[in-house]
Amino acid sequence: MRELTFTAAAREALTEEMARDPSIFVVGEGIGQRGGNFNTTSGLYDLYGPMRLRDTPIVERGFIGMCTGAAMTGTRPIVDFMFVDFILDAMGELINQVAKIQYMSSGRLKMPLILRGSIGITGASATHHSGSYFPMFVNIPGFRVVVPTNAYDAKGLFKTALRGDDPVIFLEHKSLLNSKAQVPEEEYFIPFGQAAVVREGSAATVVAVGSMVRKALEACDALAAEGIAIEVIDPRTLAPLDIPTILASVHKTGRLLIMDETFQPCGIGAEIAAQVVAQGFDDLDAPIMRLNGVYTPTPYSPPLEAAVIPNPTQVLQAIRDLLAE
Amino acid sequence: MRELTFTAAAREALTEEMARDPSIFVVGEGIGQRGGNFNTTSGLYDLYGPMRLRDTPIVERGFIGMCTGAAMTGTRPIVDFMFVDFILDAMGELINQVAKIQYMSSGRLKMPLILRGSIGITGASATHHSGSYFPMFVNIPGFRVVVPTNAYDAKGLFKTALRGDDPVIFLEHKSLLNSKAQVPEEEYFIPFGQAAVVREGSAATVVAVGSMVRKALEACDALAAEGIAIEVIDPRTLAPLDIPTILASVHKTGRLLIMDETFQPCGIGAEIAAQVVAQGFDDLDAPIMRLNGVYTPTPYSPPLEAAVIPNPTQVLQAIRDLLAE
Amino acid sequence: MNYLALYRQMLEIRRTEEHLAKAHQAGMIPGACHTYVGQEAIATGVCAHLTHDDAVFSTHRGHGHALAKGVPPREVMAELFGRVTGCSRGRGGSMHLFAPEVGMMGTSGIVGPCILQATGAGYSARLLNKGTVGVAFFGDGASNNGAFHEGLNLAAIWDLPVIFVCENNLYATEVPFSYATRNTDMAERASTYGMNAVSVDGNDVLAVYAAAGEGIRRARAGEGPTFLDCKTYRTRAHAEGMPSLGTYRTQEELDAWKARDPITTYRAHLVSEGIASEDEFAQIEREVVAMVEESFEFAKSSPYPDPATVAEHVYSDG
Amino acid sequence: MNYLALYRQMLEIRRTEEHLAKAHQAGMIPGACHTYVGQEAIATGVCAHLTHDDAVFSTHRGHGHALAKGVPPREVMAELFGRVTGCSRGRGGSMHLFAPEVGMMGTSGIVGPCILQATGAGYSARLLNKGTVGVAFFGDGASNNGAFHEGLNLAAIWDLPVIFVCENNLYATEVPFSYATRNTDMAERASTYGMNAVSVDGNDVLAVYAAAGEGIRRARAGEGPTFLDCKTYRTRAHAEGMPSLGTYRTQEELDAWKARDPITTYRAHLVSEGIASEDEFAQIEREVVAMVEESFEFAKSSPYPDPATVAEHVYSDG
Ligand SMILES: Cc1ncc(C[n+]2csc(CCOP(=O)(O)OP(=O)(O)O)c2C)c(N)n1
Ligand SMILES: Cc1ncc(C[n+]2csc(CCOP(=O)(O)OP(=O)(O)O)c2C)c(N)n1
Ligand SMILES: [Mg+2]
Ligand SMILES: [Mg+2]
Repeated sequence: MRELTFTAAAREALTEEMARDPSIFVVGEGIGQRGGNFNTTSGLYDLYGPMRLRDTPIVERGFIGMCTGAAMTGTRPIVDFMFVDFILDAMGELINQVAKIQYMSSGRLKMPLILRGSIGITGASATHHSGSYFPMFVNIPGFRVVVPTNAYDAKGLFKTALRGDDPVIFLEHKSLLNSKAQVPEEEYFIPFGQAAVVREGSAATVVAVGSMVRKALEACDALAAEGIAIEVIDPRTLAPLDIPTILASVHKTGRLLIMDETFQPCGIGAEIAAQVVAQGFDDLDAPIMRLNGVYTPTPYSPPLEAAVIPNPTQVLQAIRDLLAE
Repeated sequence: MRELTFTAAAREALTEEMARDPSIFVVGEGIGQRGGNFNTTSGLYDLYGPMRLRDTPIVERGFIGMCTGAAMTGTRPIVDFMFVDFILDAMGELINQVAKIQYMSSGRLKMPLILRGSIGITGASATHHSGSYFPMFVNIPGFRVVVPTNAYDAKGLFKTALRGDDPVIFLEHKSLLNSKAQVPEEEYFIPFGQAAVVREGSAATVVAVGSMVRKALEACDALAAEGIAIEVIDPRTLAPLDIPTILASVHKTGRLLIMDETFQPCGIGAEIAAQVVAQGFDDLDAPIMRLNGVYTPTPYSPPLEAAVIPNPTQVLQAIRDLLAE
Repeated sequence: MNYLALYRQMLEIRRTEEHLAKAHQAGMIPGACHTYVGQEAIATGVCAHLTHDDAVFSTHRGHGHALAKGVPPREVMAELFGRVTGCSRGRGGSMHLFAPEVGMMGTSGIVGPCILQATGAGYSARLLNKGTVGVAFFGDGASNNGAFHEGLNLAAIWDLPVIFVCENNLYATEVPFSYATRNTDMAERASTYGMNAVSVDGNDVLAVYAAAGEGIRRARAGEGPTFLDCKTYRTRAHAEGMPSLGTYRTQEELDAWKARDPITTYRAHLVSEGIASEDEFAQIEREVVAMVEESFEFAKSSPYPDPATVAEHVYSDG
Repeated sequence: MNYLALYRQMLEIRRTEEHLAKAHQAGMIPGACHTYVGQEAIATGVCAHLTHDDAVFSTHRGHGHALAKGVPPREVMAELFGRVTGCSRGRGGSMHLFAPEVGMMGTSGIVGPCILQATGAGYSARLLNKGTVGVAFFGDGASNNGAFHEGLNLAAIWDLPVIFVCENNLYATEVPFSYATRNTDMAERASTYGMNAVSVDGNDVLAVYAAAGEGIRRARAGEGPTFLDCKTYRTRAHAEGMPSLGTYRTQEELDAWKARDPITTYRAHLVSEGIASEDEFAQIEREVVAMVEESFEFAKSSPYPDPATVAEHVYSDG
């Protein structure tokens, strides 16, 4: 085993699959010789050339629409979109076309299109470079939505995305890109729809999404010192969402808190809460709680930025509040 | 009092306000002399002329971006978008610009921009003319999201939208456009964030959105014949969402079902369920249930289309299931 | 050069559309129906050069493209009737015709995307060295949309094998093209992107055939995209049930274009050139009418899809 | 014609940017910083004609536009330092500069929207008969985006008082304009929309001033929009912290453009024409440097915004 960063692990998945399957190509701004704003493709241009590492003009709608047509005609395009904020300009293509074409063609067309790039609030990126926006992709039938939180998962989930025939929104939190984990040399795949129980416990269940996983684990370390054992679940994919694992945990703990940096209304925490109250009502010993980022456009100034993301004190307090209910 | 259709009532609000405020103008495809695909502007071109009833090329992103700039410079634009499906091409403008500009300018700029048009599954409109997509607008801070369900509300809410300074997504379900209600001659306004308790009851609470309000009322009529009194709440605006009215009802009934034609995951039902389980946990005598349209692109064929919308049998059954819990 | 095949194809579209229009009036079509009547020469002249491996992407006015690409009339009709035998198995309707087995990669109820998707088919063709082309059919109205700008540019800079076929019928619903742009010279607009762009009489099937043939030859030879600016007119309403003239068209304009009907003028041309006889046309007419009527019966008597299948194929594994 | 005011404005931008670049290296700017160094003549020449009632919309490289429109350097600096005294009260940063009180209606981290918003300001001006103009500043990279196509067309068909200022600095990040389009003649592309379009040396402030003046005169007179194709070059990296040459630029190219620096060439021109003396320039230099340094101190010593205010102004009532 080696230690790899999140970005290196995902890049390894990409280059393995590109070597194997000549129909895979990547489009994006600066993903050719430059190797990508986040080094997602560095080194690959020399291996696979300009047709497969395709620098584009600034036309998010254009190249996503183009890749839609490509995916319908025998190739496997990957859109390396840099910041998810940019592909809002392509929502029409994504929702009206990408998500619907398998259905409208009665399964006779496939849509092996991957959209990958960064999300998240960090580093004073300000309001046009801090979005996450995954709830809207989860709301729409037709997408797979993947939010890996470490290098190991990033590689295994990206490989699964690259072998599947569904459109995948693959979201990489900026604060995790340089985080390292053990990544096996041997090939492996992580299936979609399997949450990871990243910490076992019995006092309460915390479902943490994306950047909140590490924060949840840190808070639980602190609580462990007090003898309180919290179970932490990382859903890893938000569509499909592994509700059985969450229900099983709540069955054991009776308490549930969902932590997510993104906006609360109609967010992923709402969906999890709604499913658990419907299917696990009798297991609940307390109200289901949510901890989200503040419902506001992301401000630039560091003290403001820090104020919109749940901080360690708030995370700890949220768990204590849940335990006190 | 007169009886007016939903469309006529909204049009009356529009013409009253246009007469009063010369800075209001409308853009859209065929909203000039033609009077709008849904007669939303019929007759107004003759009153207010081409600068204020502005036919456009097919450039949803373009005219929404244009109206954003107009709203920042002293006018009050209304985008009459025909089908909400079309403005997905403008999501970048809506989310990155419209929703954020008041915030980014620290309140020194206002954003009195209204987007109005049709939603909903009906009449074999098929997958590009049947969308609703309101959960994603609710998810994003900065919007007001209005879903009137009758002519009276349509007028009163549209008037409020036209006097406010926030961007409003005003969504008109196609199946309601010709429905009639009593509409007073006198001017009135309905504030945002006030749900309507459209039927009182004590056995259970049904929150119904958009086209589901009528269906819920029909089912409750049937149940009333059996002596079962269900409370039905129409939220009317989804952002802001009137949770206190829903909590008060659940406090009384102990049971909650949310009905919404649109997709379940991360939908408005999820948000309501999550808030009620968090704030009204002790009032709940049963799991919170949701009844939604099927999670699939909207098919064309009438039997398929009928199969994706909750039908009267399913509505009735959902309430019975809730009562049986 | 099979002159009569072009004729037969145009007639098949016309007769199918006429049946559909009647069916719409009779309430047999539950949704929208935008006919292609008057524009038949364009789909016919372009698609005559295509194989099933070439990919066509179209728009709300797509019946003609589907038929010319080889979707049987029965499947188009059945689709509009909402039957499981339709080319989209009843999921689509008029604006969502899919038949990938013949390279009909879909029509769209949203104006614009076909331009981008055809560009993507061109990308696949180049990457995989397939020798195929992507073709987009769209209206004058689409040409003002950002998708036009972005798609044409991408195809141009990467020399993709794509044919952009703009059917300029002077109006987008009821908005005149001359209102929607200050520059109605579509070929000039397209050539600004640095691509081969040709204006052609869209009511002259031989002119379309020739221009498309040259564009497709270039594309297959790696010489990049071609834009065809086809001037034409729809002689029916924008959609069935709407007024044919409305506030925006005059009877004179409509009559003048009807006098230039692509089918009757072509037929007259073939007769006057001695290429075909009235007998041959009568024979074709009989065959096409019979086929369209058989298709109509087939569609009418086909079953509806099973509601239990409604959520199938949202994902690739089901 | 106030020659020295133009000089002073360019110098103010340059010195402010140089301070910001140093501050970025020193870690005082928490977010991104795209400087305007090398392009000063454009904002200066255009904004010299504008009043506070005219509305400017800009893009990620917007410091120069904000300054030329009248936002004080201290407010720009404080904004980049994340302070509550910044023009966006610390909410914005480099790519989100708002100062509506002087008609600076915002810069945007997303490429494209400014083109549409300026068109909307033109619409307001026409509807309310204000006699004002909307101005969009954007790069060559934005010109391939659909927003360009849609915005220019709308302004053209409705004769809106809008000035589109394209700053063609040859690259979009590291992607050459000549790769991103087959037609690098931006004025030709713009004139395709049926609007007045002019190419100008973007490093010559007098040329920009003249062309912008005529465009703005036309716009105020109801003669419709104007497109200014300004050829220029940024002499620093795309953003601070990135390489100045990278894989995409050569030292020769950079040196050649530096030799055409808009400030030094203008100064030399004014001296050789006898319009101003070296003494006057030295005086301006002293004043500008003093002002920028004072601004820097102001920014540095300003407080951060109060985190308790973080959710204010999401809606108009709070
Ligand atoms: C994005 C989008 N906006 C609006 C519409 C509504 N609409 C349907 S057809 C049409 C006019 C299309 O005009 P054109 O492209 O010229 O095609 P034609 O109908 O003339 O064949 C419009 C506006 C749509 N389908 N999609
Ligand atoms: C919609 C969108 N896509 C991508 C980006 C990332 N990006 C920021 S600046 C830039 C290049 C812009 O080039 P140009 O318009 O020529 O302006 P310049 O930087 O040269 O001044 C890119 C691609 C963005 N900000 N917005
Ligand atoms: Mg047309
Ligand atoms: Mg540039």
